[in-house]
Amino acid sequence: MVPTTFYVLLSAVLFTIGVLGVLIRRNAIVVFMSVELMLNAANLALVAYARERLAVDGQVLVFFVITVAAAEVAVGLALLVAIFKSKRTADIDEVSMLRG
Amino acid sequence: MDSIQIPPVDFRLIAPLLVVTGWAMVLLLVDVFAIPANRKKLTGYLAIAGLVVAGLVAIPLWDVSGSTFSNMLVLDRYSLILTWIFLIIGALSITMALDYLPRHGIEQGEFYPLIMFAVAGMIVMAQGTDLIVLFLGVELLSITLYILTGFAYPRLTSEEAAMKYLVLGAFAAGFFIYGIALTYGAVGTTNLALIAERLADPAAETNQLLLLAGASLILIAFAFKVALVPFHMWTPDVYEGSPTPVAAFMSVGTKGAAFAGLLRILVTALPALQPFWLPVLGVLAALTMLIGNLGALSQTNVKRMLAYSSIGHAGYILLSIMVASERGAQAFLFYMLAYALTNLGAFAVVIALEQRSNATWSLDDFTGLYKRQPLLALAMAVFMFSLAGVPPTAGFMAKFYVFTTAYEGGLGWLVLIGVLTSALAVFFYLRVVIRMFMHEPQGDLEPALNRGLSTDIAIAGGLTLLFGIVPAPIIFLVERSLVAAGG
Amino acid sequence: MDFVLFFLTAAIALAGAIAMIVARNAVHSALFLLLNFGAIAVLFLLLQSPFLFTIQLSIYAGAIMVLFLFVVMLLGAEQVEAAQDKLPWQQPLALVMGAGLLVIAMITAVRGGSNDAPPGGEAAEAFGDPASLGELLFTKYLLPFQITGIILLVAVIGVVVLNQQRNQAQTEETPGERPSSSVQP
Amino acid sequence: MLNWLIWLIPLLPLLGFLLNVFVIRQERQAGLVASALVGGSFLLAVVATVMLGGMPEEERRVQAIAWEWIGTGTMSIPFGLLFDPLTSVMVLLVTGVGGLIHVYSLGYMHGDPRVVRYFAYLNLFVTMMLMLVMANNMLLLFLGWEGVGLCSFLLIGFWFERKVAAAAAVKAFVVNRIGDAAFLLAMLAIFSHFGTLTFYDVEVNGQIIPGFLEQVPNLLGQTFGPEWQTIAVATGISFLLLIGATGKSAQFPLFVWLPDAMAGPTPVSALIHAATMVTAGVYMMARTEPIFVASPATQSWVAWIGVLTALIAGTAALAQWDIKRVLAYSTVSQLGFMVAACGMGAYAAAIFHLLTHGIFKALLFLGSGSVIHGTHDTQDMRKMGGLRTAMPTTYWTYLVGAGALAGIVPLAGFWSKDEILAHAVSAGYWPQLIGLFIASLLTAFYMGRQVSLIFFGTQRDPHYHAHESGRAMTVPLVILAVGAAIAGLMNLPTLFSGMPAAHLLTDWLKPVLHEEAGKFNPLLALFATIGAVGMGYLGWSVYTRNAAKVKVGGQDPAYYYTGDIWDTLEAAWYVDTLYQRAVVGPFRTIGNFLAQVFDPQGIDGLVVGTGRFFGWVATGVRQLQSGYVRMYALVFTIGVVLVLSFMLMIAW
Repeated sequence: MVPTTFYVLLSAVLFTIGVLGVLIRRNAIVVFMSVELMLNAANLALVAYARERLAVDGQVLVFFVITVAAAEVAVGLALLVAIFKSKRTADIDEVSMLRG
Repeated sequence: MDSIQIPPVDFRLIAPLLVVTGWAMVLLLVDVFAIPANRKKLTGYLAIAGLVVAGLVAIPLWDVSGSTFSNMLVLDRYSLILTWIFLIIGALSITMALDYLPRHGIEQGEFYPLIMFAVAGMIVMAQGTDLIVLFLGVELLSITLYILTGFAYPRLTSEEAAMKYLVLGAFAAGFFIYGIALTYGAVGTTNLALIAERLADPAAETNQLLLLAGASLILIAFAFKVALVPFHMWTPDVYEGSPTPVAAFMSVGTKGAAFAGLLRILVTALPALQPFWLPVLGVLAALTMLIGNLGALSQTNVKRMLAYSSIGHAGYILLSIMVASERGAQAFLFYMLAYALTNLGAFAVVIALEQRSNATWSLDDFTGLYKRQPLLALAMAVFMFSLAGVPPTAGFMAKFYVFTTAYEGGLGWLVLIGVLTSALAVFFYLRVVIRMFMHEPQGDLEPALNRGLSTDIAIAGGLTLLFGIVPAPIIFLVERSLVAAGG
Repeated sequence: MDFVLFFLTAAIALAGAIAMIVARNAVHSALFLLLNFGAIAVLFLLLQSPFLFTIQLSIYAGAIMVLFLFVVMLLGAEQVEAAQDKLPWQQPLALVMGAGLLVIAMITAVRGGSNDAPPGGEAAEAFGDPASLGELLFTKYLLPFQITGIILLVAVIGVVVLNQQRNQAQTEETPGERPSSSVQP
Repeated sequence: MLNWLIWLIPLLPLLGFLLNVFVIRQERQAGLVASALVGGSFLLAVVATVMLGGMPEEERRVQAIAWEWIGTGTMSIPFGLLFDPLTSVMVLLVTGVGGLIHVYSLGYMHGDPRVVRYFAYLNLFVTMMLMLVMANNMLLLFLGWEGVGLCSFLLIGFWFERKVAAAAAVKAFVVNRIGDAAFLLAMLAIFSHFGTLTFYDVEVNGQIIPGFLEQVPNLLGQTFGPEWQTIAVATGISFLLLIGATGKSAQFPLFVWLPDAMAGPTPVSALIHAATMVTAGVYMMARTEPIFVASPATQSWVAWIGVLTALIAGTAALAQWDIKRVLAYSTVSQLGFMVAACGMGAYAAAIFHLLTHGIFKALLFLGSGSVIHGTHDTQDMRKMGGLRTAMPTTYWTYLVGAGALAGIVPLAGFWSKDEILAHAVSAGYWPQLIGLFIASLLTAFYMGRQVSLIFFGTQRDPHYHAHESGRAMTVPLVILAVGAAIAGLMNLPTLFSGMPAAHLLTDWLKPVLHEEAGKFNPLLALFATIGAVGMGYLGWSVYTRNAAKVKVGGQDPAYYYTGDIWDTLEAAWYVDTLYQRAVVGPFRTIGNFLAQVFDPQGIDGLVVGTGRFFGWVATGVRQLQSGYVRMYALVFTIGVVLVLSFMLMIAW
């Protein structure tokens, strides 16, 4: 069996990549994708720990995370479409009227 | 295979929550099928009625305490008082919205049930004793707020605010869930009481590093929600962009709920990690008080000023949270109530002055207000002084309460920063007062007061003064609240 | 065997993730993310979570990713980052911070985990079947389950609300607009 | 009886405030109602004082609790009033002088478009001042403390069309805020060390709330362990209180706001910035005297700050042209006398001087108001001269006030000042004595100068026709002049053995301050009299003889001899300038900054002003708030990395 650490390490790297994606990408859709990546990384860690402890709880948590992720994406994309209608761009740098 | 036995649920413990969510769902249907498009105000009134009913339902629960849903939810006086505060916040915000929405051409019946769902999320956070429940509470509140923030379409700033809030909120949620994962990995449970138990148990061999990392990420997620520096950046933009009643709701609601959850976590689950979180939160509190107040100083947009001010106040509230004791909880409750009333009142005045949809919320709108609307100006002055912490207002009492609590809790240096920054804070609150009292009115901007707003302002102003002069009953109330150490 | 499978899928997951944030074209990003999600699904299977494997594939890969692709195509937002970067120093700083975060996360993962193989045996055999998961969902986790339901309801309302308003807005002038140079015609 | 009677004292002006805000719209009504209610307060105060006097000496402390203000398990603060000898004299001063000033304002403010608001503010001020002196705990005192600051701010900026007034108002508020912050900290420290904020034991709902002042003497060597620790605690608390007092009572180095505060209406200067509010610091120190006494270190600081203030302000008063600024600096200087007296342990003498000063300084301010009024808003003394014939009542009353201030026998100021000096002699504070003596010589000189410049010679600016003020203004002047002449009677020293009615005030205050009356020092009195008369005459004669050299917009005759020193004095030793240079640093001067921030003109000035003042911090905050989500996420991540690094450090 592969030790839990390996999975967690992978999850840590994936999480960081997700964070980086949010930080450096300007395409709002890709930013959302990066957030999804972060959540998935967390899910991986949860499942790995669940396996280590032989407790199903971790897997149940993943179930909730996936649901929440779906809800967030739905609202986010709806918003994006709304903004796109008037701004004609999905560049997140373009929504920067509010400042100071 | 056996059929699944759903465990018994003590419905008394979730009665207010049940009323709010149930009512909201029914209201959604009623709104669609029974209420004509030009009478959407009715939906608002029904929503307020629902919140009131929930508040009444909660009264007999004063002497009830217990936990249900496999110890994922408790009812104690701490959560009960918070529930009331949240219901008040919800009801006052809806009152503000009643005329605001049609005036700005953004009236839709869904607004009111959404506020109720947000209140439900807040109550969940006050009652939750499991990380996953707290997470879902945060998400329920947040997702609702993303929608409400973007409610003022076609105002692009509203959409922009929603977008920013959503991106950063989802980002923070990622950290939150990763923190939960690490905590789960460290102790094998997400139940707050069990976490503390495992921590205290030498045989359990909890992984300290993992737990610390998990705790850090969870703290950060909450720091984002309550807008602690440097996780505060979304606040001014989102407040400015969102419809003003929503900003009002957010400024007090999110803070109250997130702090409620944070305090529960610190008291119930993580007292053993105090050597770690105390310095972290200490630095955050200091930064928050400084940056919040400094940021407010250079604002000419009242809405943004109030946003920065709310950041500063998060710092003061954090002082009471850091004490993480019964006293701290009491100070927090009192501060929360005082702050909620004051801030909602201030926002209500802002709404009264915001009659055009292209309002800039400029300080200029307040010029000579005393001459035009003496009562409104006086009320605003009360709110400003309460926010600044000048006696005899609720804000002063609350600050005094928090500062003494923190001082006794050994947070002397933070109290020093708190006192000095609140001295600084007078600057920008005073600026509004100067505009109102020390200038002659210019232009023809007449405040649009209506019954709902007047009621709001009268209630908020009256109570702000009353709690400053006679705070004893409220203190009596919060003194009897205890944060249950798990269920 | 386990190890080979793990490293293979891990490599695919990593490659997918990196390619996703590097790809200039949003459609490519989405596809790479899909790859990553698939790999993670396989990892779930390796971790004895067949149920989550299914969910991961059906919800994430099936629904969410399709939604992403749909929106990308609808908006024609494949490439939006052609313009000059307005915050030229933001990316390098972000990379530095990312590196810092990576180091910390890896240290935490390595020092915080055990390098022993997780427990096996009879208990492990029975672990993770969908039935026990389902039972937990309806007993211990009944409350979160309900809240999730409400969250989904709210999300649905949200999408509808945001959509509805858009339709109204087309007939309306936009009086409340701040003058902004960045609005494109 | 006394229990509810004393509640009426602050409630009457409060009623006036409410009436003026909500009901009254008409000028005359507003003034009459406001004056009548404060007058009513005064009568009640007299009754209450007489009743207090009727009690046995050791029982002269009435505490009336309205409700338990803050009641928690660990903290109980009643909303209660205290009426004891110290409070009684303060209340008499506040309502008495305050009432006269209300009446005076009827005439002075006649025709002002916002006069209703003026009287509302004035009433509110009296209410707050009464709360301050009647509070039976620190928190309530703080309420009054902030309240008077607020009213002072509103009243200084009353004529907000004048930019100077708005800026001065803000300056006063801000400088006071520094003191207030210290006061708040002192309060927290008191609470955490004594567990209470009430001054004296008081019974609320059958429970005794302990008072901290009564605990202080018992503390030495007990509660906190070693004695040095007790002293350290007392020093810490008293020092914070001292900072609070320097703000409110305009002591060095926080006195800079008071001269600017003269931009307010003159009756306000008389009431708030001479007779009452500025004495709050002295009152507070007298009230918390046990804490100060417990810390020798703070005591000597107090004394030196007082002396230094008396000297700096006394010299600055020499070189002012504005009639009110002379009086303002003189007020600062006299407050320095009081503070110095506190520092030397002569609290009763300080209160004595506070009372007499309240009367004669109010008289002088009202007199100067009368002059300003009679000369059509002239404030520059170079434009005056020869007014004694045109304004005889003003002249004579002013002369009495000036004599009292200068310390001419037998006017009030002589006795109270002498009491302080005598104490310095008997307690052996020689260096302080010398400083104060010099300051009192300066006082006589600049008063002589002022009287000469205003009333003697010939009118230098022909653009106005001077006339005497109306009855509403002259009657209060006469009453106050009588007061200034005879107020010394209340605390005459024992001039000859067996003299009746000696040191009444000290005896009256004994239950609170536990002080014995100082001994009369004939030699000192002689010196002081000679000095005062001599310097007063000198000041008068120099400027009367050189009256021809005083020109509108010109230099002072003395300038030719002193040159740069004169400039230094005129700028009050550049303390204000120093602040502007040092505090504001290279960016901008405080004055400009405030003028900009509160610039009625524009938002831009506001942003620029604050941006410069807090320099890179505020600007940095704004710039970081660039509007780009990426940026926000980056800042977020930086926070995450920092927190996690700290976490690793802990866990390692």
